[in-house]
Amino acid sequence: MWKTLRQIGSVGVVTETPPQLDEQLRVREHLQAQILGTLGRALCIRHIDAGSCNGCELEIHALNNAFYNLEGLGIRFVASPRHADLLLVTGPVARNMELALKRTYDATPDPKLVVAIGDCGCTGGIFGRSYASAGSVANVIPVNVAVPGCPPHPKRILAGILTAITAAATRSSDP
Amino acid sequence: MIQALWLPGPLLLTQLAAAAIASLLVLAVLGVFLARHPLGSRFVYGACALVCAALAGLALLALLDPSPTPSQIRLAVGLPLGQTLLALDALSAAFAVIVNVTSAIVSVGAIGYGAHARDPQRVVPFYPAFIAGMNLVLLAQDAFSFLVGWEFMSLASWALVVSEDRSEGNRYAGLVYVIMAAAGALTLLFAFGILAGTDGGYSFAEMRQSAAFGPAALVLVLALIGAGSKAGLVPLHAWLPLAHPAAPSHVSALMSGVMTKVAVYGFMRIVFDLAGPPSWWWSVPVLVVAGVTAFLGVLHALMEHDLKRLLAYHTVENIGIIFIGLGLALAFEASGMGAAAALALVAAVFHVFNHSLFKSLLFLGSGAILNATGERDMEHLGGLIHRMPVTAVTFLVGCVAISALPPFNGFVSEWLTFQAILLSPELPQWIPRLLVPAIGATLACSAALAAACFVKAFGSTFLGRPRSQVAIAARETDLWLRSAMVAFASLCLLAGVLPGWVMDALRGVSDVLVGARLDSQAAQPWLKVAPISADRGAYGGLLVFAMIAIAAAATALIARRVASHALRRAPAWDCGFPDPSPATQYTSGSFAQPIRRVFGSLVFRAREHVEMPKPGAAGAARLRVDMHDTVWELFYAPVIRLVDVLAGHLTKLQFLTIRKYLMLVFATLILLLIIIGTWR
Amino acid sequence: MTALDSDIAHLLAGSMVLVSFLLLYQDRMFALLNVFALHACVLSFSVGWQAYLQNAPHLFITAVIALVFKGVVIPVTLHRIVVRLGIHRSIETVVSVGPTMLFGIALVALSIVVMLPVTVAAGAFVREDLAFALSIVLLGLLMMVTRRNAVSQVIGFMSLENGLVLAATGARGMPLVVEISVAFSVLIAFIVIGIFLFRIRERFDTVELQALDMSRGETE
Amino acid sequence: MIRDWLTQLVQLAAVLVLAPLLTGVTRKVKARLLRRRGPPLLQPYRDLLKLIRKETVVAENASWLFRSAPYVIFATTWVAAALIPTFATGLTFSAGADLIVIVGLLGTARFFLALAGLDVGTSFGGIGSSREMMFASLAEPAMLMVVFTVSLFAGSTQLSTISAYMLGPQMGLSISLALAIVALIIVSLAENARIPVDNPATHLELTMVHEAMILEYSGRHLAVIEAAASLKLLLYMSLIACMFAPWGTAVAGGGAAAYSIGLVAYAIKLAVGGFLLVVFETATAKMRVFRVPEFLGVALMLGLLGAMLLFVSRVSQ
Repeated sequence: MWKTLRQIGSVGVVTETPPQLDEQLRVREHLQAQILGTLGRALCIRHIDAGSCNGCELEIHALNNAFYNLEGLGIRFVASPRHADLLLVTGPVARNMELALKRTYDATPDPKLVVAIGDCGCTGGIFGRSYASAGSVANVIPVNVAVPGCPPHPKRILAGILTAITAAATRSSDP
Repeated sequence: MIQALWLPGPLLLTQLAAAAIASLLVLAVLGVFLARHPLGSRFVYGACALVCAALAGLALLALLDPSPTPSQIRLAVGLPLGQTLLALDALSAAFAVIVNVTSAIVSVGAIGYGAHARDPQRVVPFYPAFIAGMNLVLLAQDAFSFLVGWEFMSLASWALVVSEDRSEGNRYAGLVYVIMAAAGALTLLFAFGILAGTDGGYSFAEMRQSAAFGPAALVLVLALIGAGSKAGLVPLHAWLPLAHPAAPSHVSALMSGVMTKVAVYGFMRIVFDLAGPPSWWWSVPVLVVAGVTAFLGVLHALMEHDLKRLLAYHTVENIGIIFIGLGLALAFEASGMGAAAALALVAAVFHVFNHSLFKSLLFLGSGAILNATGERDMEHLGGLIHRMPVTAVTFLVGCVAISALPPFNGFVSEWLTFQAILLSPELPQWIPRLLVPAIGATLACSAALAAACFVKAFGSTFLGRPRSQVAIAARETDLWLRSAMVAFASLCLLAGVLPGWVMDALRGVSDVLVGARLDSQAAQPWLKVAPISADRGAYGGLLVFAMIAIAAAATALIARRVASHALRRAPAWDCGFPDPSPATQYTSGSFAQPIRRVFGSLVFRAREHVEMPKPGAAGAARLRVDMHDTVWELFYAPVIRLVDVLAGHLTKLQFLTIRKYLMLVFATLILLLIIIGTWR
Repeated sequence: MTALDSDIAHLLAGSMVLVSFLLLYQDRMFALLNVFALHACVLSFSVGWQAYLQNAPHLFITAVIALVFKGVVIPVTLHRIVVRLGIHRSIETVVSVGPTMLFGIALVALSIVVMLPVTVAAGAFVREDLAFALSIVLLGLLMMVTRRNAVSQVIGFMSLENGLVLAATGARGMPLVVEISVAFSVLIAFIVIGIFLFRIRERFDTVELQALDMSRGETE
Repeated sequence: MIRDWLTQLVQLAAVLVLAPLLTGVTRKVKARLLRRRGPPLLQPYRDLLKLIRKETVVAENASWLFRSAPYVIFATTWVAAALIPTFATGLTFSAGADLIVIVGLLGTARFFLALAGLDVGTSFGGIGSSREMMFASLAEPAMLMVVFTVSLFAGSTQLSTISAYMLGPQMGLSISLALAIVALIIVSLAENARIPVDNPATHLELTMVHEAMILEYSGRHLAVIEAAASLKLLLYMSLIACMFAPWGTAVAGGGAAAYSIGLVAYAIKLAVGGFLLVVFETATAKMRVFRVPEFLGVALMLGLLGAMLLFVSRVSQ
């Protein structure tokens, strides 16, 4: 017990600075700035695996560790879509998951956002549309931000989330 | 204010009460003829309600007026050379109020419910007789009329239990009930025999003066067995969960809510009033039996999925709580702590009143469900809150009250019992002093389990999605039953919010039985109750209820003004699974599974067996839970086997030749002569 | 009440016990009836003697009833029944006669042990009389228990009843002696008629060999 | 008299304000122990404000009980919290209610929460309610046994009398008090769904107990329930502080200085309590569901033993 406590004392806080926003990731903008403001300061995310190969999940899981420190920004993962404001959807939407994804989107109270993660989420990736896959997440539910990459770096995912919760007005300020 | 009214003298009260009992008996006889068409049974139930209400009023007047010596009336009927004495002293008046208030409201409910019973002729005549029997027991001031009333009550309720004798279960329940009732009455007979002493004075007054024939402790044991079997103390409770559900619901409301209270009255009358000053160790068996009863009763209730059997087993638990109060009173009285004994006694009688209210409410509720769905098994109910709103609200009030939760009356009597338990360090002897905290722990545990039991009961019947077609097709019950349930619910709230008044009314009882009384609660500010002293512990029922109401209203108001009003109906969230069948939700069996695994594996030797189909076979896997009813196996099964074996041998006696019979006669004669000869 | 009177009374009562033993001893039907007639006569003499001693006229009526009714009428009727119904003449016993007699003696001892301390207050004669009466009753019962055929059981019962009448006459203050004996007589009459009408012979299990042989198919 | 009413109202407001702050502190310290920067201290307030502004989604077959339960739960917890003297004793309300009433009020809150869990008819609500009631069937008696021990010690169940007694001279260090403290800590861990019993931040429905019952709630209902949960944590903290560490609480009728000292002392106690709770949480792992009854059984036995031992010591006095 004492060894860990000493280690906690010596190592100190290792959280890195959060990444900058990235407007390219934004796909759709449907909430005003004021609502995004309140959501932004206390965001609850519900992660949905719509058929991903778990590559993106590993990266998302990394967001919770001490370095990327999602919770430090006031953002936390929740168990039920009822409690959530942002749906983090990974993977191409498999036919079996299509209905489940729609029902989860329905179950989330407004105002809500959707962030698609990974190449599969953005474009359907290597699977595309087929008898087994409905392609990208946008084909099933409206997506606000799409973060490409297979799998995207945790910083990119964090940037996507932060972009989703900040209003588009600041686009002119940074390149 | 009361003095201003013309007050009927105590003698007139008793006469009116006796007249009321007589009118009930007349009603019973009338019932035989009127029961043919529904209007007749409605009339009988209505008349019952009126007579019971009158009796309740009389008893209340007798309870409140401070006349020390109750006036007796003598009837010529009775033992040869003896008379029947009837009177309304403080103890009988208190219990008469409890019995008749509940009977009146249940009868009002029965007007609607009883009308469309399958064959009313079997129920309507015995219903008034049952109430008359109970009132006779309360009014009796001598052993003969007490036992006549007792037996009359048992037989009338037996007739009601077997009124629906199509199902095998009911007949078996009737058989077990009759045997237990007869055994109980027999032990009471012996108890009165001992109390009557050598000069055979059978009136209570004589019994109080004369020295008991045998050891007074024997009277306690006999009363514990006799009254305990009727009330439902653990080893003798087996008939209660069989008989009470078998009767029609409004009758099982009376049996559970009222008849068990008459049994408690019998115990209190014999042990506290007639058996003279208790010695200290009397409280040990009472407390131990009561603790075991409370714990075992609620555990059995948790394992049930038949609503009425659940309620019946729960009556056993509440009787345990009442007897814990009585045990404490005995312990305190034996060591001369009058105020503590009065507190424990008032706690017990208060719980008697509370239990008669919410148990009758819950049984009427189960009757309403039975009428609406024809189903008693909670595994086939569910979602009735949408279809039976009034029943749901009143049933919820009953569940909260019975789980002893603050704003309602169940909590007050539990709080008083705990206050009594907290006085136990002053007990001089070692054993009760260490026994009382253990009993306190059992009481706390059974209260918590009761809350779990009634979350299960309410949850699986009223909440969730309907699990069967009958549950979908359910409709609200008729107006009479609803009004009765609303009356009970409001009484529960009233007794919970204004406990001071009830405690003041019961001071007479503790005066009669333990010779000490609590100081009046009217003086306390905010209508709160502080039995011993304000800084020792106080409970403001009205205060707590007002605070909760104001807080809830304030939160709702703020939420309405500040929060967004957007509200959307959407399918329930179950991981996006498309439209699951109602079978996926928790049933009463699965709700009790954690508690069964924690407590049941010890108490009922509960084992769960999962039978998986052989690989490749398409059969369904099955979960089978087998439990052993330990009390039945340890206590009843051996007795039944013994009786069976003896009966086997004795039947041979039926088929002897005359000569062999003569041989038996001759042998006994010789035996007796030898005894006489050698006994000098 | 001179010594001689009490001796006679004592003698009569004692002889009744002796006759009861004789009853146990008989193994032929007609002999049994005759001994019973003798038993009844001794009873009537004893009652008559008591009537004389206590100069109580009603006892004479009892003596006459005993003599006429039980001494003559019943034995003759039974005799005719036995002939008419062809009831087999030999008396089957459950226990052979030897042990029955021993047991009878034990019963007499028992009744003496019981009666004497109980009747300490009464006069010497009454105590003996009651002791004898009790032993007659017990012997009567013993006879009923150890006999298989109906008629002998009836005889046993009637001897028992004689013992009771003896007790009634012996205990001086006993009221209604007459009524008792009349009642008993009526009872006996009914039993006798019962035997006659219902021929309950087959009710009593019989070890009469001849019946067993038939069932085994070896008819003689 | 006016002073008592004032303290009571300040108490009511303070309890409501401090509760989310306490949760914020625990999250911050927990993050710091995991070597990362925790969310800002006012994060719980932001969560509540966001939830209030969000839309409320209610299941189709949810009844009026589902929608009214959050307010009942919040009201009973708030009243219970208001009854416990935090910075000053002698509150007007607490004259009308004692420790057993507080346990009863928490029982009512739990009763309605369990019913709300069952109302919608999904298996998650069922699993949450049945486990919650199983834990309660051991936690509540353990809590009552602690109440027994303490009230037998102080001779009364009124909290103000108990804390006055604890401050008084006759307060000796007794073994049964130590047992009572340990039992009370175990019970408060179970009741507030902290780590050894249930993980407040879990996402796996099968391991949830408290979270599973409120899975269906959203918007303002969820805000009220989250506030009630943090209130409950504050309630247990102030209960432990009031009973076992009553130093610094202003006695009824004291001057403004006494009240301010009381407030400061209370704040310190909350901070220390929060810190210790989080250190304990980080050090232990969550128990299997059916290990928890043994854990709570220990609390019950400790409470009972405490009461029994008290008699031994009481006799020797």
